Amino acid sequence: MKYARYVLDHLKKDLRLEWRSRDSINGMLFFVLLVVVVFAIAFDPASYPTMARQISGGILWVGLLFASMTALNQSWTREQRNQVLEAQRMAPSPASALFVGKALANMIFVLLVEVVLGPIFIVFFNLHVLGNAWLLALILPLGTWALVVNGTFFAALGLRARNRELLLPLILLPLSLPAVLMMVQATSGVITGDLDPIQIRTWITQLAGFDIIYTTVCVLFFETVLNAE
Amino acid sequence: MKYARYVLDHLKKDLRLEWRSRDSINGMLFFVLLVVVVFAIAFDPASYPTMARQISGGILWVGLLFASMTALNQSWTREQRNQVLEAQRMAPSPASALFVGKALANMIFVLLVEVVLGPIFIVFFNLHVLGNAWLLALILPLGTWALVVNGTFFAALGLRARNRELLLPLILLPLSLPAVLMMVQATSGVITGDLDPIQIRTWITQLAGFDIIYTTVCVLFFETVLNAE
Amino acid sequence: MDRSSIIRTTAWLWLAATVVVLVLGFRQAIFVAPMEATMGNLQRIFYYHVPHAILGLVFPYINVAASLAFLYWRRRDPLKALSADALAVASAEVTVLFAGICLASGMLWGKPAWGIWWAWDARLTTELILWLLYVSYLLLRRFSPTGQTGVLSAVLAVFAAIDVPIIYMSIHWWRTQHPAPVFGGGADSGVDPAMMPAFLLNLAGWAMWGLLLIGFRFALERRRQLAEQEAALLAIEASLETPQ
Amino acid sequence: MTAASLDSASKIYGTFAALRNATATFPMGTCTVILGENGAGKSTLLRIVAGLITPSRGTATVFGGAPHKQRRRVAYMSHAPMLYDELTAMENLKYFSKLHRSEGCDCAGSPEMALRAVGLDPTLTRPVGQYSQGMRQRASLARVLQTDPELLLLDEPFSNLDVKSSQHMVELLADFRTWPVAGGSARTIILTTHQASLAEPIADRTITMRQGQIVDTAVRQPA
Amino acid sequence: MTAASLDSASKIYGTFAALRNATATFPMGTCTVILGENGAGKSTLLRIVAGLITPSRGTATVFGGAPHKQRRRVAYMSHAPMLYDELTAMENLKYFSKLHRSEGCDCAGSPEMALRAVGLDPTLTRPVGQYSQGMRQRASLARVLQTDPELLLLDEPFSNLDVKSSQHMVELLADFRTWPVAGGSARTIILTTHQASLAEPIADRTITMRQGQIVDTAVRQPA
Ligand code: HEM
Ligand SMILES: Nc1ncnc2c1ncn2[C@@H]1O[C@H](COP(=O)(O)OP(=O)(O)OP(=O)(O)O)[C@@H](O)[C@H]1O
Ligand SMILES: Nc1ncnc2c1ncn2[C@@H]1O[C@H](COP(=O)(O)OP(=O)(O)OP(=O)(O)O)[C@@H](O)[C@H]1O
Ligand SMILES: [Mg+2]
Ligand SMILES: [Mg+2]
Repeated sequence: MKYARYVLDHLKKDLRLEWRSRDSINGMLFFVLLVVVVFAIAFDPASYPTMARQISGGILWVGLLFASMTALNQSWTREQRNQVLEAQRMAPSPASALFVGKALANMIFVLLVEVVLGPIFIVFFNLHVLGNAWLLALILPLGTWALVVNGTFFAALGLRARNRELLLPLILLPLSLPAVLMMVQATSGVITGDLDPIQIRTWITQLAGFDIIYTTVCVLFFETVLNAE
Repeated sequence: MKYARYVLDHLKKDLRLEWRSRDSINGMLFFVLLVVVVFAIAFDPASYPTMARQISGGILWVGLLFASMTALNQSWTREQRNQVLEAQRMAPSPASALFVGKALANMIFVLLVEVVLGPIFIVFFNLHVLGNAWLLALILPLGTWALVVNGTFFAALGLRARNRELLLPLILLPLSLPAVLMMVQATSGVITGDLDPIQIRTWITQLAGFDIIYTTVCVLFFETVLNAE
Repeated sequence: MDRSSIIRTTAWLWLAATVVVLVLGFRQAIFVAPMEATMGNLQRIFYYHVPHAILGLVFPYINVAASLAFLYWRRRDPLKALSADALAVASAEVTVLFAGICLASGMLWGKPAWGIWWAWDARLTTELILWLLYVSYLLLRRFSPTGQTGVLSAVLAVFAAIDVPIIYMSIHWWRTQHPAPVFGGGADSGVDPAMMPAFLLNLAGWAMWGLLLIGFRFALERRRQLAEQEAALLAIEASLETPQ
Repeated sequence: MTAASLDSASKIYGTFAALRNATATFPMGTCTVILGENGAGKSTLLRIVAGLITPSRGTATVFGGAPHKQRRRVAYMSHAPMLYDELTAMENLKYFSKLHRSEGCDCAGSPEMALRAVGLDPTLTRPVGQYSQGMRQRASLARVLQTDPELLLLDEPFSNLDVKSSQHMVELLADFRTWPVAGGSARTIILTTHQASLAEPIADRTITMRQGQIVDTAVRQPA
Repeated sequence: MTAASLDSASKIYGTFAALRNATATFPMGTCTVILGENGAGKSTLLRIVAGLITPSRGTATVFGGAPHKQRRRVAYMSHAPMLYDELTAMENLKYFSKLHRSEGCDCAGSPEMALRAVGLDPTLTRPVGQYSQGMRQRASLARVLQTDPELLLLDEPFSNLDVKSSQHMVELLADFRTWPVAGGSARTIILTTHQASLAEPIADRTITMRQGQIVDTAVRQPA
């Protein structure tokens, strides 16, 4: 119970910081839009509509991956400026509450981005979802959490490294590859309507499993990472 | 002549800094590699070889674009740490020499990455270049310079901004979209062998024009940006 | 009459004229102009879509002219530079607005005409990139540190203005789904003369509207700048009274 | 009773020993000033006591336990302000006081009081990022004071402060030592500084360091 | 002859006046110490003279021209070390001296000499990032001294320095003023500090600032 209150404090603080600057989320929205445009120009979905459908799942997730990586890096930079992080380390509240609060805040941001992005994406890539579109409402949050929880963790891990910004993708990408595979397969499956529901179910279950396992591990090890020297 | 010596000084300094830490280049390499892998997983090039050929140009450039953006941001961070940048501003040497030196250093890094990446890319996507492969030796440097020169400039422009890391892509991407279009079209044209040589020539000429125009403008305006305020 | 009331009267007169022209244009476009052969009434979006497209390409040049003026006056005459900066913001915002309306009306048109909202063809891509460029301009203005906003955004404006023709050139050879240029195109180009009055009226009306918006936004920005200066002056003067 | 003690603690960075074989005790209720040249290892020592770094060799003990187990009773203030630039001083302090909230009481002093004590206006709406160096230093002090610590670690609290503010800060610290403590124990302060004269009024003991070693420990006789 | 002068210069950040209507002249060959509380606007004044920021109102003149046109003759040292963390002190200094190289001569003093003068070992292979605060401060001073400036601007050169080092630095500055100048003019120093007593030996004039204003200018009679 007290733990939840700590988490809430951290979450509120993060949301407030974000609200103060606000433009970081605007920037992220615009960034994702740009990524979609870049991909569209690079891959030319208009001339190959079936191909567009096949690769759109991949493009969506790769775009979100890049966008959220930038945001994740940012979110810890704030803590590091002025060595606030040391104040956090000196605080008696459980370290993992800080982590959970921040992961939740990040999750909220990325979900917001997705809500705005979805329609644009569908329009730009001229997609008709052939499968059961509702499933996407399950796949997107699960996939996002998979990215966000690991991303928040490893952004913290890389905090004191010299090339922080570059380090995060380097650790996060290989680690998330299985999750990316699941998300992309499930999403493409829904969009193309090619996969049968059972297979999609399998992907989703696996994704949920991935989320649970990694969330547990992250929470368990966060204190160690925070106090690593 | 003296200008060239200043440029050389700056270039040497940047190369030495990079050599000391070396992480920017390693990071970039690994990052691009990962992007290739993620795309390979997301798009499954083995099962659709023609599609792989069609989209490989796009993937290559998208990967390089994102990798170099991270590295470009970094390259000015070094100057800003400890306020070295103010020492640079106080120096009597021409400001644009600093810019040219850094752009050249970045160019060298990205080219190095491309040299290593090229073969890997070909293997992963199982590509046979159907057109005149030698043209790539022209397209790659031209395209890279287009990214690097604007990137270096706008990374400097965003230096003192609040959301530095986010700002660079936001400005650079829209501005470079035409160049990205040219690079991708030319590269895909060579790889698929679909475009006739005259068209490819046109793209290349345009790319060169883009490079020349923007290099000039960057050099002209760099001092203004450095001493903005 | 003092200067501000002259300006105010002019603005009201201008607004009235704009409304008149737009209403006339609306009548022409919807009720008078002949129905198009293949698309039917749908084609009437044309009278709104094309003027916005054309104007969206004109305003960026106001923006770059103002930005260059700003850079020139920055050290020589800071007060003039501030006005130039205000004009630059105003025109950039109106550019975003007009390009946005062009995009939106085009998409509304495209859905029934082509069956899809969006296609990656040269015209559409061009317009989208234009819009993106000026959105990024506005974002830069918000992100940049106080005191440097003017300079940084002016430099970006120059880059963006150079980019606009490049986009047009580079995408010219791309596959296209969008109607070929009607004006000044090939031999069989040109619209039915009966459509001309509707088109010209709308073009004029929206141009006047756009200029009015720019003027209004300019005045607003000037007012903000003046208020800021005022506050700063107050800050200085307040301190001068404190005993030394 | 000792508040903190080091037992032949060393800290080695790569091949460089920032702290060598330091043995020291900080009795409860005393105020110790650590002096020394630049690079003598003062900050390193302080950070070890704070539990932010662990000694490479030897041990550190705070209130009889490992330093990082005593977070509730220890506060540390470093060169940097350790506050969020985007929030106001008040918001910063409130946030950190929440992190310190314990079982029963809402305790941990009120942020307003702490801000007033250091001479900042609690209603200031400017974010900390726009404060001047000295104002930040004060806000930072308020942050550590409000948690009502029994052991207070200050790393160069007077650098960047003008003389008047420094003296004010010293008075504040002297006052702080008289605040009553729940457990009946006394408050301990360890601070580093280059301006020994400033800290004089409250210093009970001075430790002098040179090149990572403690070369001198002097106890001031009560006057 | 005046080395630098401010003519009712103000600097406004948003709606906050960091410097208000400051008028001052810094005659050639003098050493001026700027005193004042935290946030008084000392650093702001110095940065205006350095040409790093332009006054919002009023003008600044250095050697009869705009401040940012005089880069070759002016050197500025701020709180921060202004050196590359990854390079050694020697490499840093060499690089900056190259940026100052002028037409004929290779001039601009030798980096070795400058490092020796501030008491650092030129052969040290540790990168600057691993120096302690005080060592960095010295390396930073060496950086500005080696360019042989006619106008030297120092922002709190003694903060973070232990007393001995500070005194050494003052001596060094006194010595620096006696170095011969090519043009026959004399060397000018402007520095800010909170430790007025330290700077006493070389101060010809003191300027006191409060809340962005110059409230007092005192000229010391040659003893
Ligand atoms: C999002 C979709 C669209 C965008 C961004 C767009 C953009 C533009 C632009 C920029 C122009 C001005 C070109 C110039 O003056 O050179 C234009 C003109 C025009 N558009 Fe669109 N358009 C879109 C959709 C459509 C659709 C769906 C149609 C009709 C089927 C259409 C028909 C026209 C016509 C007839 C012109 C006049 C051509 C000319 O006079 O040059 N547009 N559009
Ligand atoms: N992370 C680190 N890596 C390598 N060396 C370090 C590190 N931190 C400190 N040092 C070295 O340890 C020594 C002691 O550093 P410390 O910061 O404790 O000195 P200090 O007494 O606080 O000096 P100052 O008065 O300048 O703050 C210095 O020589 C410094 O170079
Ligand atoms: N970039 C900025 N934006 C807003 N306010 C600023 C900025 N830089 C300085 N200030 C404000 O200007 C005032 C003067 O700052 P300045 O750094 O000149 O003070 P100072 O005299 O050097 O103080 P200190 O002794 O603490 O270094 C301060 O109140 C500070 O908050
Ligand atoms: Mg220290
Ligand atoms: Mg200062």
